[in-house]
Amino acid sequence: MDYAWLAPVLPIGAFALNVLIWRQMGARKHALSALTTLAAIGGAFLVFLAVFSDASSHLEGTATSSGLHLIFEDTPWFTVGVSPHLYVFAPTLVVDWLSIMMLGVVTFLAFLIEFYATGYMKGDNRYWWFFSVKALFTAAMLGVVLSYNFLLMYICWELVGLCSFLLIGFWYSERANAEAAKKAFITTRVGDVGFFIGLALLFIKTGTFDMKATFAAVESGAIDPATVTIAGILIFLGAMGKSGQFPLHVWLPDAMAGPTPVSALVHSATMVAAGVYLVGRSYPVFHASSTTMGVITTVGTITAIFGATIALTQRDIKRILAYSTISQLGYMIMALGVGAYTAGLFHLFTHAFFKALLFLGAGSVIHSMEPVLSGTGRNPNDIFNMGGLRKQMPVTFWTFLLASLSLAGIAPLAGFWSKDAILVGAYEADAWLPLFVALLTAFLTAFYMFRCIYLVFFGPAKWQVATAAGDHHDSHSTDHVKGRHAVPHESPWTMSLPLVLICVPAIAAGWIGIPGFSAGFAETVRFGPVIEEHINLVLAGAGTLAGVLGIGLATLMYLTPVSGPRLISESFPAAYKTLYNKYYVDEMYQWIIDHVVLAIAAMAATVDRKILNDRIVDWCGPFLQGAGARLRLTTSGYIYHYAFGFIIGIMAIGVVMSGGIPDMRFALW
Amino acid sequence: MGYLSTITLAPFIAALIIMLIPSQRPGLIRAVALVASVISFVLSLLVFAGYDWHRAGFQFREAYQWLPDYGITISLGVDGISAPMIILNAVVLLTGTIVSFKIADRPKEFYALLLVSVAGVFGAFAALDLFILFLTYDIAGLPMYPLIVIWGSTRKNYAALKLTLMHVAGSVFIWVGMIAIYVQAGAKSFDLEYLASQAHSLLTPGFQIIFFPVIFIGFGFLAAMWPLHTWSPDGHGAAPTAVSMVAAGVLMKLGAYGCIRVGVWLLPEGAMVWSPVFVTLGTIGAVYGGVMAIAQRDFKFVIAHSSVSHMGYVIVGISTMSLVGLNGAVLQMVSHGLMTALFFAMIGAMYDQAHTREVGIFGGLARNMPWYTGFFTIACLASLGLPGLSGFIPELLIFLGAFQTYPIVGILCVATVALAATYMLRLVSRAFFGPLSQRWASLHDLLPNEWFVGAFLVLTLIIVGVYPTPFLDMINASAAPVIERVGGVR
Amino acid sequence: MELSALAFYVVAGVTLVAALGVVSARSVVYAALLLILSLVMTGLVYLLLLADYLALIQILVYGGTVSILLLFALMLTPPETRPELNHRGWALGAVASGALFVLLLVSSLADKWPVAGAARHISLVDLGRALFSTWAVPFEVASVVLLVALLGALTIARSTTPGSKIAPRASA
Amino acid sequence: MVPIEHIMVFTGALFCIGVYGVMARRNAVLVLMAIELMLNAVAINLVAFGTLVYPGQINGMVFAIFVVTIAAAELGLGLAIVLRVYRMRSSINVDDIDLMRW
Repeated sequence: MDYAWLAPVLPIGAFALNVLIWRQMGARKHALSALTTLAAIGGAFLVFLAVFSDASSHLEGTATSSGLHLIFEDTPWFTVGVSPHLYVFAPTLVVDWLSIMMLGVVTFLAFLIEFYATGYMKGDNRYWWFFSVKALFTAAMLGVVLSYNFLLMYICWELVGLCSFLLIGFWYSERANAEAAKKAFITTRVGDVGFFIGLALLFIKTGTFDMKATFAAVESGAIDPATVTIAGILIFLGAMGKSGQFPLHVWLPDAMAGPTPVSALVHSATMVAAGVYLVGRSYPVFHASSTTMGVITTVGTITAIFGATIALTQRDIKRILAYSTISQLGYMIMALGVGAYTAGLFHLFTHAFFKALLFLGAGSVIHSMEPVLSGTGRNPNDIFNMGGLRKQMPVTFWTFLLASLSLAGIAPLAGFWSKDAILVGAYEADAWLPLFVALLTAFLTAFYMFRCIYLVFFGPAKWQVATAAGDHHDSHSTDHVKGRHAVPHESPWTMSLPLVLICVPAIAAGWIGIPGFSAGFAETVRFGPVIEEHINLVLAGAGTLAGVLGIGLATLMYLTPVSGPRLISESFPAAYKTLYNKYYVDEMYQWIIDHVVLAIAAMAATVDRKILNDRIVDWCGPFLQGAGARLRLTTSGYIYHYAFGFIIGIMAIGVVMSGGIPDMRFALW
Repeated sequence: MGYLSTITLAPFIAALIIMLIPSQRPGLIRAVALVASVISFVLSLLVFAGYDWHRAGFQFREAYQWLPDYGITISLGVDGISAPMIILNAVVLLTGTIVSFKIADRPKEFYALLLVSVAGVFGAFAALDLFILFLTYDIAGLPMYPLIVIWGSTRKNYAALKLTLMHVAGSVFIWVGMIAIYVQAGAKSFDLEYLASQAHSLLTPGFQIIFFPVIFIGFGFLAAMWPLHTWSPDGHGAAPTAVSMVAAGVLMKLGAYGCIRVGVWLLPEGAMVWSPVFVTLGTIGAVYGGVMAIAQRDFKFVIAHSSVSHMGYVIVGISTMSLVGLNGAVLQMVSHGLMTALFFAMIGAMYDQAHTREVGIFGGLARNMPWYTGFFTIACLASLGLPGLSGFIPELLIFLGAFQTYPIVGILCVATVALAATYMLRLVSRAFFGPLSQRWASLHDLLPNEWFVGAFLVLTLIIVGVYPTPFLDMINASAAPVIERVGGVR
Repeated sequence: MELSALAFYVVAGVTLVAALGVVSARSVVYAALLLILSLVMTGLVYLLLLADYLALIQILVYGGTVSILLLFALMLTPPETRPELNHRGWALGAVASGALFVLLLVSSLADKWPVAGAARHISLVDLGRALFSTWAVPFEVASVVLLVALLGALTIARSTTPGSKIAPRASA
Repeated sequence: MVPIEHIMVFTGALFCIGVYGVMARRNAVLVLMAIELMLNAVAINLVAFGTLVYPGQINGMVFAIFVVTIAAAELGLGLAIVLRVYRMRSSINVDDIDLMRW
């Protein structure tokens, strides 16, 4: 298993090759970069397979913990200090079932999404750059997954942030995209400040960033509980930033500004998963403090319901999915908070597949809507501009439907099993409020997903109206000929093939966690002793019922002639507006930035220039000039003035030299 | 002639030769300057390679009698703290020389002054004699005045006067402190090692407590320690490209180096007592520079304030009196020198074309200036402490050092990193992203010499960021004895 | 009191009175004449101090040449129509010189100066020998100084072009 | 012979009179005259010490000769300057020669 380090290194090599060599190859650089990236990520997937088979036979767990294999534990990167205060920084990697699971998810999804992107990004003049950054992105995420040293994890963590910045701002010509990229980086960075402070607190207690030593110190009580609690909450702050937990979620919907394959990767397996993964990986630190666990539960619960309610009213298909992601991440965090370790990570596992599928499906829809709506000035992402697409895009429709059912938690799809595991976990932890919120969220999730499906794939084809209107408006312009009679059509096979392939895990990924059928997940990815899971029929029924109710309500409102949506939005305008405007969190932050941060900065700048600089520093000049102006009056130009001073001085020296005043002589010598 | 004296004298002799070349032959002038900087660079690489990384104490020693009656010897040598500075200075000299090829107005005088200044910096870093250190320190600072006044832009007269006056004000403090130390230690020798050996005998604690702040404030002027930083924005803003690179890249480091070498090393007891005060000033500088940088509208002003912030980290690292922090401070000096050199080289390349440095009026430059965008973005990322680039490891160590002694300071400094992300990404996002306006469509990408400078500095940033081990090994070996004098390693 | 002492007091008294006249006379010509008197009296003091050669030089150089030079200067620069020879600050001068005199008086009389043996006459031969052996270099330097002063005086006093004339500054 | 103290008092008085003259007089030629008085006082003192305190030694007298020499040179130059100033400013009033004030 020592070769696991190849998994992140292969994509890094691909990045270097793309940027340093293929870039110089003229027009061929695009194809070469895409091929190199695909090959590298494919190679990483093969590494995963090899590690997996190795681990199945060699990685022996104990009663209280699953098996653990460390790499580079004794290879220092750099050292500081002198013995006995010698601080060694080693790039330790870990192979255990948690990292193997994530390794598989990331490489599998990244490969298929890259493949999808070869079709989706066709014709972009920075095609090569897209694939280069994607390679780096994958490498950084694999680094997060494999690292068993907080410092190494933080490094990869930051690189993930950088790559998301570059990818979200990929189409930088739009000012809004650039702003979204900046927002993503800075918001996660705010969380990272907390993360780093937490790490530093642990470091000054243990003298190392090594997770093994840190966890041992936490468990043995070598670190005082208060520090563990504070450090835990601060580290969780980092996870909140990356995983889009309330109130640091604001970057996530805006991150839709990137190309859809980026959204798919960011929202399924890589960036947002990193936060949940961090919580899973550092679980000993959190688990040691009930306060920390409470905070995690609270944040997760709020985020789950918060994201779901906002998703109800959004019009942009990608934003609906983005808020859905926020909500589902809240779900996972909540599960981890109540102590359902396996359930939370299980949901991370299954969610990655069906959410990637949803995004790729959405990308497929947008890809086909763009030529139709181009030139009409209407947003190709707006679900109210779509409709009836199931006939034009059957593959996309069926895969999207399947993924939605999985997300809604309908048996026997993947989402059902993981969602059920979370409900059971909350129930067993006696966490009634989270349990209730989880059920409510399940209901809302089913509702907004089917609202989306009905508006996109069923009903009247509003894009025809749109194009007609566009024709009418722009009858004189000639630059949208393409869109005039265009009809949405199914995406090329490079895009639809990944959709079909991801369907397999979206259906079946949950089965490895079916209690009694295959206990693989519960035995391997666990914290503490193996918990024998059993199915709770009441909870399973309630969860499914919530999903079915949500679907039913959506069907009632959007598929039948009842004009429900309009009725509701008009009866509760305030509630509708609040939800549509995402609880005004963005506006609040904007207000804080405008009126607090920038105001303080402007004030400080004024103080610096006007007071510190102009009043104090520059005052030195006039002061010396003034002093000089007064002093120069003594140069009167009269010899007798000078001579008088001269003689007095001579006399003073004479007095001193002759010892006239004994004390003065003492003072001088 | 040893390595160090050759490194120091090469630019100086080149300056003399350049003064003899007729000004009608700018090509020859550039060639001489380039040869001198290449000589210094290659030799400093040799010093770096030949240096025994794990040994404390001074290596590559040279000594020449000068004024024996006053105990002044031209004594040179480097340890793990000054060796990285030497190579940093060589890099800045080389890149500054190359990037200045386009200077058409009186290149002769420009190169002569620049080389004299850099020779002074080399001398100050290599000096093992307090008097020589002070002498070369002033030689390094004074050519800045004509360099800014003649070749500068915007408020150049004001800025040059301010920089020079604040430099000289610092020199007055240092001069007083230096003479006091010399007299107190028996008025026998200016030799730094001799003076350091007196730190626990002739240089009494009472003396150290009085004169440590004098020395520290004196060097703090050049290190842009808050509130003595006000020369930095004006000076960097007005100076021509290569001069900004030298001023921000190495002159500020010279100040911080003096704080370590003369302040902490010679006066450890004073350093212990005053540590909280200077940690506070450093923290204020770090936060203040960050806040200020958000509000700036001029590229150079943003970078200058970020320099104040980063030098605040250095002051914090020095004053924490922890080995980890001091390691970080010295490495941060290297890292910050490289990244500011890159920043100013890039800003200069832009200014030559656009004749403005207003942040807000640019946009979308990534489209027609991809290399420029890449290099500038990498500099920004290094500045905001992205792992894999040079800024991360030193900031990490400084923060850990701060957490060891002053946790509150550590928290404030870490929070400043978020500020750094804000102002740096604002620059990138403003200037390079967004729609490309017609006004800037005609801007072309980097010229070959600028490209070389950019690529070279980016390479150094990556090397220091990915493999800081040799630097940290040598810094650590030499910083440990310094810290042991101030209350032991933690 | 021996004769030479009496002579000294008389000569000293006359010298001082003449000197006072120099600094207080209402007319520049009187001042110049009193200066000549004072310089000649100084020569007599030298004589009394057994420095006969010096006395000779004093009377020749000062009493003759210098006085003539001064009178020439006075003639070449006619006094103003309303001769105000002392200016406003004369009291300051009086205070300073008075204080200085007190100091000198105190320091002269406070210490006991060692007077060794009888005064001896120094022959002109000895003086010449000393000047051209021990003091040869300063002697020659002095001649160079005189030469330079001569040339300098010539250069400075030489007539200039009319354009360089600077109008007197309006009194401040 | 008189005690050396008396000679010192005499030369001191002469010197102070010269100082007063330098400070009080407006006419540049009169200032130069006062300077001559001061030089004379110094020269007398040198000779007196040479004769009375170190009898047989010649240094005092040699010094006095040099003083006379320098005095002659100084006077020549001084008068030249006075003449030049007079020609330029039509005045030899030292109060008017104030180009260097402030």
